[in-house]
Amino acid sequence: MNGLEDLYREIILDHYRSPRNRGELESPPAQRVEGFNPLCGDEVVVYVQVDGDRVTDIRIAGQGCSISQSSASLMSAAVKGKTVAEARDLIRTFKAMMQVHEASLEGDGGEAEAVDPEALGELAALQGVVKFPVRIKCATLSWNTLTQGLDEAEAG
Amino acid sequence: MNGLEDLYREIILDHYRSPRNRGELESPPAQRVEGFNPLCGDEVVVYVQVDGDRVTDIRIAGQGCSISQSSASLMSAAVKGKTVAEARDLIRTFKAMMQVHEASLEGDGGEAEAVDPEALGELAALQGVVKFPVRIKCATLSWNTLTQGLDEAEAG
Amino acid sequence: MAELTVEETAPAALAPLDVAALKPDFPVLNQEVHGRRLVYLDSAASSQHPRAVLEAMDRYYETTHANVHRGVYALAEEADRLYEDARRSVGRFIGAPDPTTEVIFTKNATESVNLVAASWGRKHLHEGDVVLLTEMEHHANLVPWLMLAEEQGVELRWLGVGDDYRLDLAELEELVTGVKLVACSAMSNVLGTITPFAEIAAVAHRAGALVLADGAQSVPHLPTDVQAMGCDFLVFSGHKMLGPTGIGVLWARRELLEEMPPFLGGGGMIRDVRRDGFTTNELPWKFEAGTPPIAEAVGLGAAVRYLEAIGMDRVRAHEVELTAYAQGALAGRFGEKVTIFGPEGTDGRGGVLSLAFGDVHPHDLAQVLDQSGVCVRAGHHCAKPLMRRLGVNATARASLYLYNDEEDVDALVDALAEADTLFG
Amino acid sequence: MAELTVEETAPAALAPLDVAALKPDFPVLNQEVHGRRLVYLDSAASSQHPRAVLEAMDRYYETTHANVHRGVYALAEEADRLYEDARRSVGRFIGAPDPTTEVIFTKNATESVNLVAASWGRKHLHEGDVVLLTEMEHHANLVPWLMLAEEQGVELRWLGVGDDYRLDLAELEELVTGVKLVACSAMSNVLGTITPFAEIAAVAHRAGALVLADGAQSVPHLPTDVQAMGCDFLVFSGHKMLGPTGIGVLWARRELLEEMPPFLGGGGMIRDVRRDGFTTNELPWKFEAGTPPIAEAVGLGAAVRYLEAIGMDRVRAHEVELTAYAQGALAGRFGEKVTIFGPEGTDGRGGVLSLAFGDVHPHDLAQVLDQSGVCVRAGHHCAKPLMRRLGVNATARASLYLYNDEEDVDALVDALAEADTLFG
Ligand SMILES: Cc1ncc(COP(=O)(O)O)c(C=O)c1O
Ligand SMILES: Cc1ncc(COP(=O)(O)O)c(C=O)c1O
Repeated sequence: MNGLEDLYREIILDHYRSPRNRGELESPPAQRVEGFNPLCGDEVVVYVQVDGDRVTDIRIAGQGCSISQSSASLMSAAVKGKTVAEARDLIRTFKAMMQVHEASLEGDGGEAEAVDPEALGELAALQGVVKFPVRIKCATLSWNTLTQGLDEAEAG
Repeated sequence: MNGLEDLYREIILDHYRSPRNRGELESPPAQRVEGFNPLCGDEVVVYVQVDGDRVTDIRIAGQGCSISQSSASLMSAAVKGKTVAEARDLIRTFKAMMQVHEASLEGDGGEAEAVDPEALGELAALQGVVKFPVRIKCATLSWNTLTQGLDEAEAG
Repeated sequence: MAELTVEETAPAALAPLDVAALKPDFPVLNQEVHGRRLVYLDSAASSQHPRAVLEAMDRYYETTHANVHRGVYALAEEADRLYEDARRSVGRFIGAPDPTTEVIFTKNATESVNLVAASWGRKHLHEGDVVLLTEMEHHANLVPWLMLAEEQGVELRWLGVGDDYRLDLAELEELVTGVKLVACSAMSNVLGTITPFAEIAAVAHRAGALVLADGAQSVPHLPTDVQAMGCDFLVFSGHKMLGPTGIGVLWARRELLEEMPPFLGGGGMIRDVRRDGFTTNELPWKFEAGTPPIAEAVGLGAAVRYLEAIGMDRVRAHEVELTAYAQGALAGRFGEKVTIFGPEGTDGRGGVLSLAFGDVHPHDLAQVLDQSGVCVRAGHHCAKPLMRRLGVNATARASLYLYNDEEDVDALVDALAEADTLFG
Repeated sequence: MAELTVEETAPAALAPLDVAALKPDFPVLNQEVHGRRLVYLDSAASSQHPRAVLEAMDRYYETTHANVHRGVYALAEEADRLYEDARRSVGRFIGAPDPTTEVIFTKNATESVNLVAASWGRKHLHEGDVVLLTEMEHHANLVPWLMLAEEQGVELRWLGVGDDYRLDLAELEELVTGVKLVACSAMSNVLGTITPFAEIAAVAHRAGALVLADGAQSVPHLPTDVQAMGCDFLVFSGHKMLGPTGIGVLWARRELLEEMPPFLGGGGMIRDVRRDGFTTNELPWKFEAGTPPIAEAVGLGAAVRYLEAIGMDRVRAHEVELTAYAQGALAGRFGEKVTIFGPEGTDGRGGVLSLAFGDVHPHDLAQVLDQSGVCVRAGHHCAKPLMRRLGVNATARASLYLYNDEEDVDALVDALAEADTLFG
């Protein structure tokens, strides 16, 4: 299976088969945000509960491929309980990891930030996605959706 | 001048330089019909006076290239004084001469009628036009316009 | 392929296609991806090109190119001739009674539908008028009507797809009442379903409706005769039938085209322009504003001649056989694990195989297959209302064409088995 | 041409073009017509193509072709990448600040204008709103506005052409009052006049109008920077700048594109489609319905790189020199007998020479020239209002490009002398 093991790491398949934080939250009080990849039809719904400066709960609904689903699951586990600022840092770091390729794909020539895979923990498993440019949008879908959820939570 | 002498016969250049029946007729009683070649901008205005079954007068106005102008001039000289039926015969014969190429150009595969150049008199000078497909529309412009004029005259 | 000529096809019409002899005509297929033989199973999205088509375009550019519309010099005359010849070839290919006026070159099938919606539609469809669509249309034959519905208050009605993946024709008589236009795919790009077009057209005409056939999938794969189909409008694309990108076709009955207002405005489509208005040119140029896709028309003409030399009957027969083989191989190897969204058997269906494979998401499936060199498309295939009807977000679609053979199907089946191992 | 690279051009930017070295890149020029060397002087209608462009397209078809829009397999990914790369190349070529969202591929410049008229125009222009055009516009930049005028009751105003064949800028301030859009050619395809676009844009913007630049003639022949021009919309065609037929470009400021409704509906331009409506995709895809001209974009990208390798400054300098040579040669040989409809000298004019020659009708002139292998276009050049302003039905137009040289001009002059003998 030439090259595929980089994409389909065991952690990813595990999160795909047994997604964490799957479900819904009542909204309000939680923020409910839909993300959508028009090209492949993947849909993700992120429910995020922010209390004060902290992400106290998060749930993921929707459907999609192993990459979008496991990325959402990994994300939910990683941000739950973190402060909003920490969550935003993580989003930034994760997107920087994906950006190496997105940058060259979009050709905006932006230098990719150096990313310390240590900082990402389990999320580093998604690093292999950058070798498969079309799948980057799958991996970042839930993260962009979460950003929107956090923005809306902070806006009021 | 490789090949051009077929197109620009002396008779043609003569009719171009000294067009016959140039001018206008009062309309009514004459029919006034405009012809137009949208691709090169050539315009011809045919004034045709039909009395009973006879083309008693004809005048040509408008502007265009040597082929459209000489063809109109030759036509005017040829039909003036003829009966409408004779004029229509002549139109048919002339268009048949042009059709060899128009048919293959339009690809309707219609077999060209055999044309007797003798029947055409001076008009046979225009025969060389068929070797220059784009110019056929120049040569037939005034003839199509005349047909319309005769139709309108007969219609009332 | 050099040995095939139009004349030869008639007697040998149903001799099976010699795919092995024909594959070398398609340079793109003679490649490896990820170290594996390239197996192209995405012709429903876009087909590959025989050398004859590429050579016709190169020859055009290297010996003839000039803008059309009756330039006086030899090059321009020849460009004109080639362009209009292509129109005739395409017209002949679809049985158009009057190719020189009824075949309009557009940029793709999508533009062709938009042309009909914007020109015929805006003129004839108003508040409360009804257009009948089907649940299995491609967005190309939906969005233009949705736009018109919003703009003009036109009502859209929908003919359903049954559990046999065919149109619910029983509903047709009732639904068609009061309808002005039936816009219906001749072959579904998701299900492979071939619609009984002549039957639909007859019902529609009896009810006083016109019919538009979306032939984007049917024209490349089936013998086409607009008169036998009974359609009033037919749209299709060059790039799905061995032709280049950048060209599509609208065929319509001459009387309709005559009275339709122009679509795009510009050079070539006018007779005269004044500061206060313009008059339109004759057909077909009235609908061809600006410099047309000249080289692309030449390429499409060559594609049509290539297909004619083989014979569309033979293309169809080959695809029927290969589809049956694929259906058997998939069911034999994977049983219930594989679902083919499309009619059973090969009657009234083309070589489009939309798959669900266990729990494996189509996107993952396509990715895994790609590693084996097998190209299939994953997604909604621009048919979201149909996806909702099927209850899925996406399918993995393998689609066959004349250059595919049993070996290609075997490669698909083997690659699916690998996916099974990885995700099973 | 292989020896030229982008890096090399900067220092040598104004080294003269070595046309003799470059001609062999253009196979079509290496031919005879009617036994005479082909002298192509009709690039304003459509340019010829260097091998690099044809090879880029062939390579695309022979190694990569697949439909775009994010197919998962390697071929489709590569097709996507090439297509989007072409967008970036084209954006860079015109100085677009944000090529990945602001460059829309259409089928030709004509479609680009129609897109703006139908989308931006229908939304923003209503009864009594004013569009300012000029007397020298090509039908492509007239008819769409005439159609809108008729449909929406928009008023059209006209900026005149002076006896020096330049726009009457003195009138501009007054005419522009209350205008919503100024749609103006950046270079006339009949007169060669280069309009002072930045100046016009500044006046228009001060009056609250947007500006559309018809760059069909300017982009192929002049260095282009949309920001320096100050335009809000720019349209042009691939086939006039060494690129293939079947592709055109619309560039517009992102904010404008964002709020414009879609133009054509279909696959690729949607985010979601339901039975009762649809939502649109992101830029630039929102305006690219259906399968785009993929190979054509690849070809246009190669054309742009070819031009960049030479340097547009050098292209311009070459054309200035050759235009001056032609003006001198024509006047020197024929004196009063020849009229050039266009500005004197080479300041603010390109290499388009629209001629009247004694009493010889342009159609006849072009025919006679063709016999000498010299290709010029005769007719109204899709600019009938301008023809009326000039008081002629047609002109014979010789137009120059980077592959033309003094020998070509000499051939034109000699052929005109032959015409003189025949008709004089
Ligand atoms: C000034 C100008 N505008 C627009 C066009 C239209 O270009 P196209 O025919 O490629 O759409 C042309 C080309 O003929 C032109 O010269
Ligand atoms: C059934 C059907 N209709 C229309 C289209 C649109 O074709 P194009 O994208 O070439 O305009 C397609 C192709 O995707 C199709 O499969």
